[in-house]
Amino acid sequence: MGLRVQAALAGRGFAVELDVADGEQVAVLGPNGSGKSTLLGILAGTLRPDHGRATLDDTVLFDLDARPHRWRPPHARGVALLAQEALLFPHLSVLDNVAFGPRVAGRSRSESRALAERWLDEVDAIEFAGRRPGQLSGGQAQRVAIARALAAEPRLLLLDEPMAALDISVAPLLRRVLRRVLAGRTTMIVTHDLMDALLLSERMIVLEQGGVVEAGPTGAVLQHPRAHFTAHIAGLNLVTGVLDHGAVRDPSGALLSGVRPDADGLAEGEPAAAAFSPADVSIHAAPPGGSPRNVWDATVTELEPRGDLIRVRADDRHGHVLAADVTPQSVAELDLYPGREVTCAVKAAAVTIYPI
Amino acid sequence: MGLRVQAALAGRGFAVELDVADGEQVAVLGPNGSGKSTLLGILAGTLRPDHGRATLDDTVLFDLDARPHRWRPPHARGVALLAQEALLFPHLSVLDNVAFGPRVAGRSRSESRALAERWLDEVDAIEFAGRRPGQLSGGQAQRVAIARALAAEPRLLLLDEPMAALDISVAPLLRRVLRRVLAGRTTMIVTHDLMDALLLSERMIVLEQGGVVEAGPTGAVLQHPRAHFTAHIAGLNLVTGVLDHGAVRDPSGALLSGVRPDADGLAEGEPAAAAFSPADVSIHAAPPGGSPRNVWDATVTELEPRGDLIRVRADDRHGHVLAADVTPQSVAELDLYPGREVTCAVKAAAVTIYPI
Amino acid sequence: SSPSPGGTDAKAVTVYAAASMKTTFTALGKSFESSHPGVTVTFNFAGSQTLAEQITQGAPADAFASANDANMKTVTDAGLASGDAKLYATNQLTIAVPPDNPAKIGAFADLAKPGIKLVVCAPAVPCGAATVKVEQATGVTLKPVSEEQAVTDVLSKVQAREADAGLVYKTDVKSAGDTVKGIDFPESAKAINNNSIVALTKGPQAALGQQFVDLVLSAEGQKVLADAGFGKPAA
Amino acid sequence: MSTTEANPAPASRTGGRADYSGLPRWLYVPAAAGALFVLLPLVAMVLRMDWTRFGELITSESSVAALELSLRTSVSATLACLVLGVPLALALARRHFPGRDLVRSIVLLPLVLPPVVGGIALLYTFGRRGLLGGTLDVLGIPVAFTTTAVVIAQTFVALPFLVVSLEGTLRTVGQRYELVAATLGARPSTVLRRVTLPLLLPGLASATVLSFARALGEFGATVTFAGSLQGVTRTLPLEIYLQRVDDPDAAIALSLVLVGVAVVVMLVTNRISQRALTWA
Amino acid sequence: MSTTEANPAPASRTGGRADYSGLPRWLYVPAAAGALFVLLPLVAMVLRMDWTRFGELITSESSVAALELSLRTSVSATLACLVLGVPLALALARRHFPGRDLVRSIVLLPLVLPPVVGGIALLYTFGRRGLLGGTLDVLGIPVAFTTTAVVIAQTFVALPFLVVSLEGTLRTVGQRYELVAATLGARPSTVLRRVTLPLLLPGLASATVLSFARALGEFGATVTFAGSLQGVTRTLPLEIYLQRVDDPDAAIALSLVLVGVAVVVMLVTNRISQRALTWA
Ligand SMILES: Nc1ncnc2c1ncn2[C@@H]1O[C@H](COP(=O)(O)OP(=O)(O)OP(=O)(O)O)[C@@H](O)[C@H]1O
Ligand SMILES: Nc1ncnc2c1ncn2[C@@H]1O[C@H](COP(=O)(O)OP(=O)(O)OP(=O)(O)O)[C@@H](O)[C@H]1O
Ligand SMILES: [Mg+2]
Ligand SMILES: [Mg+2]
Repeated sequence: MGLRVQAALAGRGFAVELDVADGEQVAVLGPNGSGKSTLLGILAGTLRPDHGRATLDDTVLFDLDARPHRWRPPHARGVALLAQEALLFPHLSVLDNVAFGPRVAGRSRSESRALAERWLDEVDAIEFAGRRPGQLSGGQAQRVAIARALAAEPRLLLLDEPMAALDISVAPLLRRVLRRVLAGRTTMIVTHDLMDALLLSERMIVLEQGGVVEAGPTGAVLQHPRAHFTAHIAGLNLVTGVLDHGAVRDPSGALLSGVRPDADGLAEGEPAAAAFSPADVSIHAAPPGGSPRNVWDATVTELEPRGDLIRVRADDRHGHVLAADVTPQSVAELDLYPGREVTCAVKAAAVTIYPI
Repeated sequence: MGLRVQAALAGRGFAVELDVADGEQVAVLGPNGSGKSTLLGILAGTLRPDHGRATLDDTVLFDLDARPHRWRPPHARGVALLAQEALLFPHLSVLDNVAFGPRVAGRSRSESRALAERWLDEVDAIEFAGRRPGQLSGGQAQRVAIARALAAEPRLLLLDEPMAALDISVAPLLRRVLRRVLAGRTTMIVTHDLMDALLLSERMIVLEQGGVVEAGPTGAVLQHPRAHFTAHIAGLNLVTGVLDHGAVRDPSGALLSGVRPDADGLAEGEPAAAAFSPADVSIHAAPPGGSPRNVWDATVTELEPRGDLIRVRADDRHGHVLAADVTPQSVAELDLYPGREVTCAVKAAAVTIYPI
Repeated sequence: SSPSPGGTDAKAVTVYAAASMKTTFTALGKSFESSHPGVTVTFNFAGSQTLAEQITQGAPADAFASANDANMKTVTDAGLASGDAKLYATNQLTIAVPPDNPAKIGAFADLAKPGIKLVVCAPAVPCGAATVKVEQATGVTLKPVSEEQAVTDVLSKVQAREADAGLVYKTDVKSAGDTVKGIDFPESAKAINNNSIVALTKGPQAALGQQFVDLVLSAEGQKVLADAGFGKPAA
Repeated sequence: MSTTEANPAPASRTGGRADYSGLPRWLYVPAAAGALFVLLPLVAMVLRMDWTRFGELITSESSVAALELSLRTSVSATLACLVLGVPLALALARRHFPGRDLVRSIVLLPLVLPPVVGGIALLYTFGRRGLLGGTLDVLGIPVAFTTTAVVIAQTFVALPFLVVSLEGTLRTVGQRYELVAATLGARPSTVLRRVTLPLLLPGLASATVLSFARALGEFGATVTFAGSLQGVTRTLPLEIYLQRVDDPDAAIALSLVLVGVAVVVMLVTNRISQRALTWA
Repeated sequence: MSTTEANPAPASRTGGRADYSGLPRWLYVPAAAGALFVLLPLVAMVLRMDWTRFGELITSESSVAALELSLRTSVSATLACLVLGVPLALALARRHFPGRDLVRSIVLLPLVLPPVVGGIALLYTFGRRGLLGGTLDVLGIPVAFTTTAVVIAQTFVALPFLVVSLEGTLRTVGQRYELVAATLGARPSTVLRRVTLPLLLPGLASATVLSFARALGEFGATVTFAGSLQGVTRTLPLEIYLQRVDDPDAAIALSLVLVGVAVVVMLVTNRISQRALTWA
């Protein structure tokens, strides 16, 4: 049961095959243009793949490999799509927006409204029931849109960056609401945000260039990323290469020492990855003495705020870009600016090595 | 010289008085609706205050206290306004967009284009000169808009959240460009972002509810904030109250111990503030033993991602909201969720006390 | 733009004439031009009512040919005419039917038969006034499906075979060629329509206007009119 | 201890612009000239009117019959325009099909065709000997010289107005809400009824008024195609034309009635569509 | 070691929607009916035409004179509409002044006024005995019954088309770019010339075509106000009206010429405005 898709759309270089179990929440991550919205459009029925087949529970959403083709139109799929913009119907009250799904499914007006009230209550938005969508703030509107999507009782709920348009101050609230209402519902959430993946999903899929490059339980994927995008999202520096005397040697020949917490059977010369957090990277004006085993000379290329810290990106001579998180005070003390030559260091104890 | 404004607009509860020195960059911060855009609109001449007076160098921008009123229309002010959206003229090429200012100022076509090329070069956008604005990405368009504003040779440059609409990945690049080209130019930058204030401005003004609540050198204001908004932006927890035996006692009676790095003449009972970073707050499932002097029981209300860390907000029984930054791993280990009862602690050594 | 229509240095005479005069006056205009070298004749053909309205509003006309007495009176009463208007042609109603006469109309009384789609002019316009007179004289009450605004509207409906019959002027049938067939009826003599013409005083070429009037009244003019089916005015 | 939350209400991001119109002052000269150019003829008409006779003139039997017929036919024609024009505008705005530009140009043609020629063309189509005339006759639907013909003529000239202005609105509104409705389970007919049409309302109102106004003023095609019989086909413009011969005052009085009806309809619609716009 | 950058190119955020039109299938029935309703009369006209005589008919001296006059006057009227209508539309769209709704309604009135009545009103205004007639006479500018009168009549009926469609476009475009231009130092006239008008271009093109088409087809006001003098005031529609009875074929041939001119103008403009729209 659940969702089973296999679809290709040549015009966008898209070819994906995946399953979602009944009641499971899956986060879909990937860089811009990797095909996340394309996947959702194909499932919702607003986009038609060249070939492929999708089933949701026992319903065939489409089967373009069969003769004749089967194509179920959007309104008959039981798939609700919630995009970045709430897109509440401006001519209907909040209550009637939420009652829209039940109404078009054939329920009576009063029954639909009762349902709508229940769902508005569920997303903490019952107080807005009588308002027009134009009178809501962005976060309120997005909550109502969630209620509207859920009230339609979709068998599959698709969320396309539901939090992207929101002020940072309302995102946590919406995340809490989603966490509560999504429990037990088959859901795919497109997101750029690690937090959504962590809090809202059980499994995670990473797309790159129209294909699935990583899939698995969210925690496991984040801890041991295989793709650079995943490492980036997880906020980790990643080096891939082969095992060489307990360290990872990458194609440029650089060697990275680390620890192997899992007593795995990784043998010399086998493919391995080394990951470490930018928070564990220290920056020095001159080479540090003492313990750190991994040290590089590099040139600062970018400074970028990350919460209250500043992420420094530095480029070593081998084309590696290293990320380090430091406090604004350190930036000032070390006089960091793009072009500054620095030394970066990370202790081997902070580097995890695992097979890929 | 420089800019000198004093203006009030009753309809928006706006009343501000401030100076900007010639060639100085000032960051304007403040919560939504605090009047930042109103201030810029009044300076650009798109909004007319009820009364007040503004001079830029030796030009009177407006003087509504004089009889008869003086009002210089937008095009005669030498004030360029760059908003969140680039708003490049869609019917002109990138080059002609940038040449617009010089052209309308009366320069010849070839002279204007030469100037435009110089400015495009300055913002690293010379390669787009022949394109239409529709063919640029958001970050590229914003850089061209900066070149266009600068090519008009404004005596005052107003930037209204120039980075807000941009992808996180292009903001650092644009920030670097701005830092370079703004040097020595009288500029006001509205921003929500600490980073912009730190990197792009020398002084900082904080507006709240239409009035100036804080003003001074950027670093000083951020280190010793007086207003809660400033503390929030600076990523600090702030308690204001009076000095009581070397600690700060707030109106609820809670006492916060800290250090006084400046040997100031602060006397018992005088107004004082205590500030500390969320990074210095630790969270425990049970009361910790050992050194921390400041310990509270509180209830987790929100979890919110801040870069790679997670900001936990917790509410103690006295209506204080405390922010603490912890790693995702800690969130998982401590099983933090909204509603969880925890103990928060901060060492006195991490708390700075100063007079306000 | 030149105030005298039709040319800049050459003289131009402007004649306002009822639309029914289009064919005949155009021919006479050619003849006038050949006998008056350097002179062009320009016509404004429209309903007499429209023309009278335009003339009293100051239109630069040199001569006015009206298809009824009332509109001529409007102009002469306004003191715009040089002398009295002269009757120069009469016109009589006839029944116009499609060439194959599908409704088998033979006489005026047939027009009142049920099921016949008859169109006539509205009583307010000259041909309609004439129709009313004939009805009164014959005691036949017509039941038209439409009372048209102009005689041309009646004719075009018969041409389009939309109507089985229409009451129009004899000259209209003649100028419409073989697209319609005319069925004369004696009762039409009860409603003779008078065409009168007069030179105008305020026109830019009043003298030439008078000469055109003279041409219309001359033997040559009368022949052209007779050939087109107009009747001779009673003396 | 507390950290102040940034206010979550999304305020207007660029502030008001009430104090900048950006129009050069000389522009008001041609603008006023344009308004006067239209206004003066109306004033001239009002000045020429003999107001003591106004009431009597507009309440004569033939005038009342014409007004009543005009309102009846114009409303019917407007309804016909809605029934034919709304789907046509939707198809032109939402479907990409070959020859769409050509179809659009053809639909606009009645704008350029002199109404009299339009009337002739309608005769050739719906007349007894016309393209469809035979069929209609067999079906026992007489068209020429009936009130139906008036409605057809008015619809023919008014339809382009509705289609043109509605297509523009449709493109502005876009298709996003319709997609949302579909994923909520609404079938296309439901989407049309519950989303597309309600969202279209303000534009639809002004498009409807434009076509109603054009139908109300229609003269040439009606007189050519439908004829002119009191109470059946003689609409107000035809009555005005006829009255002009006997009694120019009556013609002007009736014209002013026409103008009055139009102004009232436009002002009311303006109000409606502005109210509806508040949620756009 | 490296961390992959997310691709900075801002891609389309919601993906394509090529595969959803959202129109219920039954809708195509009235849409096709609407298109046919307009198309059939044109087809009927083409079918009735005696094509062997077509060339001869449209090249007769009077036809050529009428066509030439029609093009000349319609172009002039369109220019007049632009000169008066663009400022009027700008003022209506950008200034809030008391009575704006009323001004807008009045400007729309020529839409509803039967053209013949419009012609009478124009006579009352610009005729020698009219409101302005005396003044114009003294100034030595005769208006009525000259080619100028034709242009005035055409402008009167065509102006509302331009104003209505332009005002809509102006509201859609908004004022943001004008504000930017002002802060870059452009005075209002410069803003108008270098920003407002270029941005308006696509809408302006279709508005201009609408008013050109209306001017080209104008009949009633012209015949009443300007008269029907060959080469001076007898435009193509008047020529068609005169030819209609004597030689219906000639009338149809000329009508088809009119239709042809209109279709060509519309298709060309469609192309232009779509090209211009690529940067919107
Ligand atoms: N309408 C379209 N026509 C053709 N190609 C398109 C269209 N929309 C998107 N694409 C292309 O298809 C690919 C996948 O796009 P998609 O919108 O699915 O990416 P995404 O993962 O959702 O990206 P983002 O993170 O920017 O939302 C991209 O290469 C994009 O350029
Ligand atoms: N057009 C307007 N008319 C009336 N009041 C307005 C208008 N625009 C904004 N305001 C009000 O004026 C106040 C200041 O608004 P302003 O836009 O200057 O805030 P801001 O500091 O720029 O906020 P933000 O961070 O959201 O951009 C707010 O209370 C707002 O509600
Ligand atoms: Mg996407
Ligand atoms: Mg603002």
